[in-house]
Amino acid sequence: MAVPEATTDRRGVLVLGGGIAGIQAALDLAASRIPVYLVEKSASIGGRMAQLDKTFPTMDCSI
Amino acid sequence: MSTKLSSITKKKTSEKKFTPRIVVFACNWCSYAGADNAGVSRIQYSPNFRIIRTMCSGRVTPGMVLKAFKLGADGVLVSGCHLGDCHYIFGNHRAIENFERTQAIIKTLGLEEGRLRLEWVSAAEGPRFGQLIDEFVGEVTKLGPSPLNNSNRRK
Amino acid sequence: MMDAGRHPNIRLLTNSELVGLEGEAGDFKAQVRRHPRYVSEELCTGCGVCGRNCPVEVLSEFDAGVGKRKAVYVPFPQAVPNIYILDKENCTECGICVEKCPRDAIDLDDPGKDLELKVGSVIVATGFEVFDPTVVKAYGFGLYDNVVTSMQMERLLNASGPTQGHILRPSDGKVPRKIGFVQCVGTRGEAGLQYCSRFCCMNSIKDCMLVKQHAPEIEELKIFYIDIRAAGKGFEEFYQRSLEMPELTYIRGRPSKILEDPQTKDLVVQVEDGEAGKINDFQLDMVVLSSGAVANKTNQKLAEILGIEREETGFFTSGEETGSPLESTKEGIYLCGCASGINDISDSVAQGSGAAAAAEKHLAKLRIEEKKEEIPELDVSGPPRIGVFVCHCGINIAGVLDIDALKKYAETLPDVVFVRDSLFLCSDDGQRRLQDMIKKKKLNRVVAAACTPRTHEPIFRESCARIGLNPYLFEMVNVRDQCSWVHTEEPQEATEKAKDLIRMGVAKARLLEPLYKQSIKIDRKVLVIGGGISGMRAALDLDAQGFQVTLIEKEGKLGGSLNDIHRIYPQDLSASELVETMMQKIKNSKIEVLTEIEITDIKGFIGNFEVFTSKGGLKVGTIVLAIGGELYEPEGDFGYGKFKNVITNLDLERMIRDNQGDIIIDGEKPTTVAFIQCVGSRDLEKNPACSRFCCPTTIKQALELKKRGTNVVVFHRDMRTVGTRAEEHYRKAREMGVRFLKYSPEMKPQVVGEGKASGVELLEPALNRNLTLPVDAVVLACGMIPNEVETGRLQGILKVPRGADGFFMERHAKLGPVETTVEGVFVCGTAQGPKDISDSIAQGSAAAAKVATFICRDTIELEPTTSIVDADMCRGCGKCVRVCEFLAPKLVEKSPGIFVAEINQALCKGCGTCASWCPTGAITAKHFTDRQVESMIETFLTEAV
Amino acid sequence: MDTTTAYLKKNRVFNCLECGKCTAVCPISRFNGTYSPRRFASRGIFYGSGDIGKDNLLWSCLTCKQCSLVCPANVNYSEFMRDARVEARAMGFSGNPSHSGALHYIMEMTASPDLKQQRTGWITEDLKTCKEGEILFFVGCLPYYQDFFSKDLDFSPIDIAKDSIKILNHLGIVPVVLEDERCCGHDFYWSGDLENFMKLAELNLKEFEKAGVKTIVTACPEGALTLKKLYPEQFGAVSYSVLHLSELIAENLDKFKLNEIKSRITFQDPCRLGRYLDIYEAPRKVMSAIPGAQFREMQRSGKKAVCCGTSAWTNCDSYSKQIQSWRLKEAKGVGADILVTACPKCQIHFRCANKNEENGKNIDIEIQDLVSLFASALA
Repeated sequence: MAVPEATTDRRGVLVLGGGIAGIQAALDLAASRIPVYLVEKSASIGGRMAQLDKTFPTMDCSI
Repeated sequence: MSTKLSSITKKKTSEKKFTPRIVVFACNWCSYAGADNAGVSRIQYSPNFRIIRTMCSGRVTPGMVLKAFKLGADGVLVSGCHLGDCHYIFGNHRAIENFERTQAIIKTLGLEEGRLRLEWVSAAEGPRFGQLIDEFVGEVTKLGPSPLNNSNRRK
Repeated sequence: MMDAGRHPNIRLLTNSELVGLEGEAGDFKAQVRRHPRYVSEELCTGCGVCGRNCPVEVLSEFDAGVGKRKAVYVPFPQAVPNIYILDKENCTECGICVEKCPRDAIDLDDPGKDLELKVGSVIVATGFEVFDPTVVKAYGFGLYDNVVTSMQMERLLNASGPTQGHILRPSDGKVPRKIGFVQCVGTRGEAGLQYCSRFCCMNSIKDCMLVKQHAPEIEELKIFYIDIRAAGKGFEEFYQRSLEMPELTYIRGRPSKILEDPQTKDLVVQVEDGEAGKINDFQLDMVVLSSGAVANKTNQKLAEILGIEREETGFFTSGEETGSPLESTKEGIYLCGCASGINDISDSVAQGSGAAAAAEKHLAKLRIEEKKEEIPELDVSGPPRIGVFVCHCGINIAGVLDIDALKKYAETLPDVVFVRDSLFLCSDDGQRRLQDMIKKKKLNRVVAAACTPRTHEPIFRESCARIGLNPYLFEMVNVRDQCSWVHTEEPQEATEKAKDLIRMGVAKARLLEPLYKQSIKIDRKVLVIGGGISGMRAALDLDAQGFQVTLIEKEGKLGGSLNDIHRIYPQDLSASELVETMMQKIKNSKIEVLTEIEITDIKGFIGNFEVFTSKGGLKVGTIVLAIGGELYEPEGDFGYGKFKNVITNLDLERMIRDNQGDIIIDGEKPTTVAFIQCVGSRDLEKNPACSRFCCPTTIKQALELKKRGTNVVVFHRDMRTVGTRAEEHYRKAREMGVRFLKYSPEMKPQVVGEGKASGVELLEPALNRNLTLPVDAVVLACGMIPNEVETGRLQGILKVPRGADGFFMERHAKLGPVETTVEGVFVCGTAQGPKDISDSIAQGSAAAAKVATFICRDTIELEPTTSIVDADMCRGCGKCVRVCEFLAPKLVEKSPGIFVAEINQALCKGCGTCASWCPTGAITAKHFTDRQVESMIETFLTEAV
Repeated sequence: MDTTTAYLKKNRVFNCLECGKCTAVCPISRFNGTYSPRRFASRGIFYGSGDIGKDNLLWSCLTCKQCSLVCPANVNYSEFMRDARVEARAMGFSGNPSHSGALHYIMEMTASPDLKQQRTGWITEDLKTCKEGEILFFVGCLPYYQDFFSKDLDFSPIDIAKDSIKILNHLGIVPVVLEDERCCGHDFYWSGDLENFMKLAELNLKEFEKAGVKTIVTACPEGALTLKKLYPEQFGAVSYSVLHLSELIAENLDKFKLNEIKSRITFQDPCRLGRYLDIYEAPRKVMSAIPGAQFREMQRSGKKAVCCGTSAWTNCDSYSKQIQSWRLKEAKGVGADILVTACPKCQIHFRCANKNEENGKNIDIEIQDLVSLFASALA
């Protein structure tokens, strides 16, 4: 299932960095009907948090 | 074939050591969340119960509890939010009213009162949930199998 | 992570970089360079054939050097997008992958692409990098195999990491018995970095707990620290819990040297044990260096492209005028996460939302028109065809439960036509395979044996809905949090239990019926309760997006606790000026401000709240709770109340604010002032939490007093000046001669004197001498406690839950810091827990962003798991009306004398209590019907495993 | 001949002339147009129990026997319904249990041989009872109704048992009250669950034998019918006789000195007491013996009395409510202050129908059991 394409001509918000902060910003903007261009240097979003096994203090898994 | 085999072997072990079968009704917002919290904090407690999630402790009817006992449950625990914490405001107060009716019937039926309990566990009380389960399993184990246990259980 | 990958409004541009930006706020043009991936994003399905056949193996950056990857690779199994990438540097261009790829997705001379995007604003969330500890020669990183960084330790702990979560010594692959964690490697003055990296203390404590779980045979865990900075919501309690671990010992001292025994590769750590007061050589199998976070190296180039300023620490300058970490030095460009400084996950998430609110201002008018995507419904008629999916969740479930036994057992259950397991069911690839199997096997019921429905049911429901399977035909069985995690020592019983739970889930799934969401019109106005800094910020952000905001404040004027404060550190802004500028902005905004007003009651629900106040009523769609907290009143602690010259931080702050000249305490200018930290805080009876802002406040006040020539001594348990700038002030205070004395909770300092405090006595642990310090005044640093009256009252009215610490409880500590469990009610600032001013401001914006996600539409969709009445069965007895607190059911006179209950679907919250009170069973609690619950009871008690 | 044809023959359903008289008198059909005994009979004949088995309305029949009494072709319709239910249950169907099945589960639990009930807590010192003897007072489900309904319908069902003992003691009888009496099984019998009915019957018969019981007195007509008629049908002749308490009182009216009860009363003939046990006179004799009580007969009474609208705690719905309201209005219509019932279930159903959450009562009439009324008149 290919990633759905958002049109590139609409004016949106450019989010630099696909870590937890960038992802949260992108999700909130998208949920408020604002187009988002999420630019990430590495091959996948997830940033530092994806490298962690668990997060403190709740020990939830961090994927 | 495998289920037959394991149920037979289980029969043997249950002769020696009585492991109670307990139904726990847990409300989604507090007790079920408390059970999750126990999981997140890796609290170890007895496995001898099965949780059924309802949206509120007020949802548990006397019929459901009596059905559990009729089918041979050795113990039933209804758990909800502390009074005042209920996500639906008075759901747990209704649970008290239902509980009192069910408890009276259980007493008249001759089942030990210790087999049915109503407890409040909040979403932050993982450790308390673990303790509560261990305590209840211990108590029900002491009471031994419910008189309805073997006669009604269809194989 | 997964949601971002699938959201239609988000376009993912991975392996890409911003190369140019022109224009100004509201109308930027951004040039983005999409580096060549050599694998086509459209064709690649992430099947992994290329990776398996690639001959080249190199160190994986993701695994921070402890794991390997191929030249064509996916950084980690749950990557989003799940698309391979070819590393041209290490690729030998042997062409095997090109051949092997079933979809011909690999093109070795992919030129990459250049895009020009029209954007209204930019959010910088470039994160941090880990400090490379090779610079600190004494610790031997890079020389000794068994010295690893904390990130490498994370990868060893991670179930999908190179060692599948087993902790193995890099040198010999054996399980280490003794591990040491060295804190503040590269930070707090080490190798030129002055600041504190904020989350390494907590991370090391967490790692110790995880090591004990992953490798129970661990004998010794040592943390070498200067101050344990567990300063955040629930952090102190987490630290206290770690103190009960027998294997873990905290040693207050920064190791000078680490040596390695060349044969055994074991390590020796030389450190002065501050408490014990002697030098120790600790024999350890492995050492983890908690190397701090440093600014992203690309920040320098990025700052030039964006035209924003940077601090010399490398992080972007933020909050020059607003005091919040979100504003950069250029309009339209916002910062969040570790762009502006070091933040832990909860703060980064809050700042992410905050930055969204700030960025939204420039685009509020250009929102996308949402057309409902018509997804054809799958045919679910006919007998139940149930699919059971068992999740490994890395080792969380598979480590304890016998997955194959569960799968074999599930196959024996009636109506189950398909069973499969997955390493991470909730990941992008896990969900996609789930969807494919639903379609391929024509499943009309799905059961997932995984983690808790409370957090992951929405993900599965979304995946079902996307392919047309009604999301309410999905049932989740909790075999992780309520089984594998809590019965780890009894894997056999846990597996038996999991079989029962799966059988019960399948029994309920058999009786599930499709349910359809309704939508109702909502009021798009917002009510912000509390006019402190956080409330004002939320109101301003929402107003900037064109929403109608009402801001109410109990006191006579806005500003809240800021009115008591002189200057705000670390940005060193004047508090009164900040309040002034914000009130000015509020004046020329359309925000309706009501002061000296009390809320008497609130009725209604999301989108339709009816608010009754002492000055009339109003209708709003959403509510933001920003009522703040209160400072702990030290009744009698340390002579407070008995001695006039024993005052609190707050009293001193007011004194400093009111006169620029000498500070007069109890009638005289003090020559020596003692500060006592953690008054009432970190104390199980009084206030178990650490309030995080008292240490930085004390440092700020100490500097003010030092400027006026007063000697200052600080009695503390840990100096928790956390984050980039607060640490610099702490060092400046040290330089200006402020003395710091550590005390333990067992032996607190005693304030002595007749009529006036004249001295502070303490048995000083490090020097082991009884010290009496003559003082002229004592300042108590008190933490924050909930605003008991208001929090209690609003909890009574709105039913918003309160955490164990008495503050409003957020929906999720990490992923929902500003939401509450009550739909449409949000919380921000110190109402949700103690925090400093810049975090409160950021949370104010975060709340605004979350509110916007609701009121940017004029309808919202209702959960369909409500209760409905069958008129034929209803005796009109009215019991349901009596038991429902939300007045959803009401009796309607269908014909003269014949009453029938009807339930208002918008008011019904779906608790099902009315259904349990209905004598005839006329009321069906959808998704939790009597039959469904009873079938779970029956199957557990009658069918043995 | 398959089982369906067997029981259709046994109940003479084939003789049905489709005249519709049964539907005319049926209280359920009166309010729920979709239910018609006539159509059920013809569906039975043409399509067999497979068709009527899966129809939920099969469980709405009150088995009140009004139709059987008026049927010119002498079709035993109630028994036909019961047989159809036995087959439907075998196919896995059952009616909608009210109170989410709580009462059914209680009854089924008392069928467990190892259960040691504690059901005589209500016997106070002033009530003389014993463990063995010739005369047994069969309490029935009153203790469980007390636990379940007393708070909800604000009346005390157990008082019927207490008043019965008072009356028996007044007649010099110290009745046996069994510590481990089981549910009589009436509801299981009429709902087609013979397995549980037999289990309960055997347990009860053993208890009766152990206590050496010769005569059984009960205040519950359903209990009376089951012990008097249904047990013998299944187990052959029984060694005891059965009396409804109203019969015993009627025979010994001379032994009672009664105070005045100035109120207008009317009587709801329980289906099991009237149409099944032909006891019409005894209750009326008892009521007329109470000085000052003006007895008013309702138009539909005796053989033609209207059933109280719900049977065996199954398929209770808006139509049951309408039957109950209709009956209460009829009682009010004849000017009665008190509607006297002789069956605990009738009283429970009428009280539930009359309860209004807001202002207490829908129809301004008292509901009381015959035994309690009589006991309150004792001097």
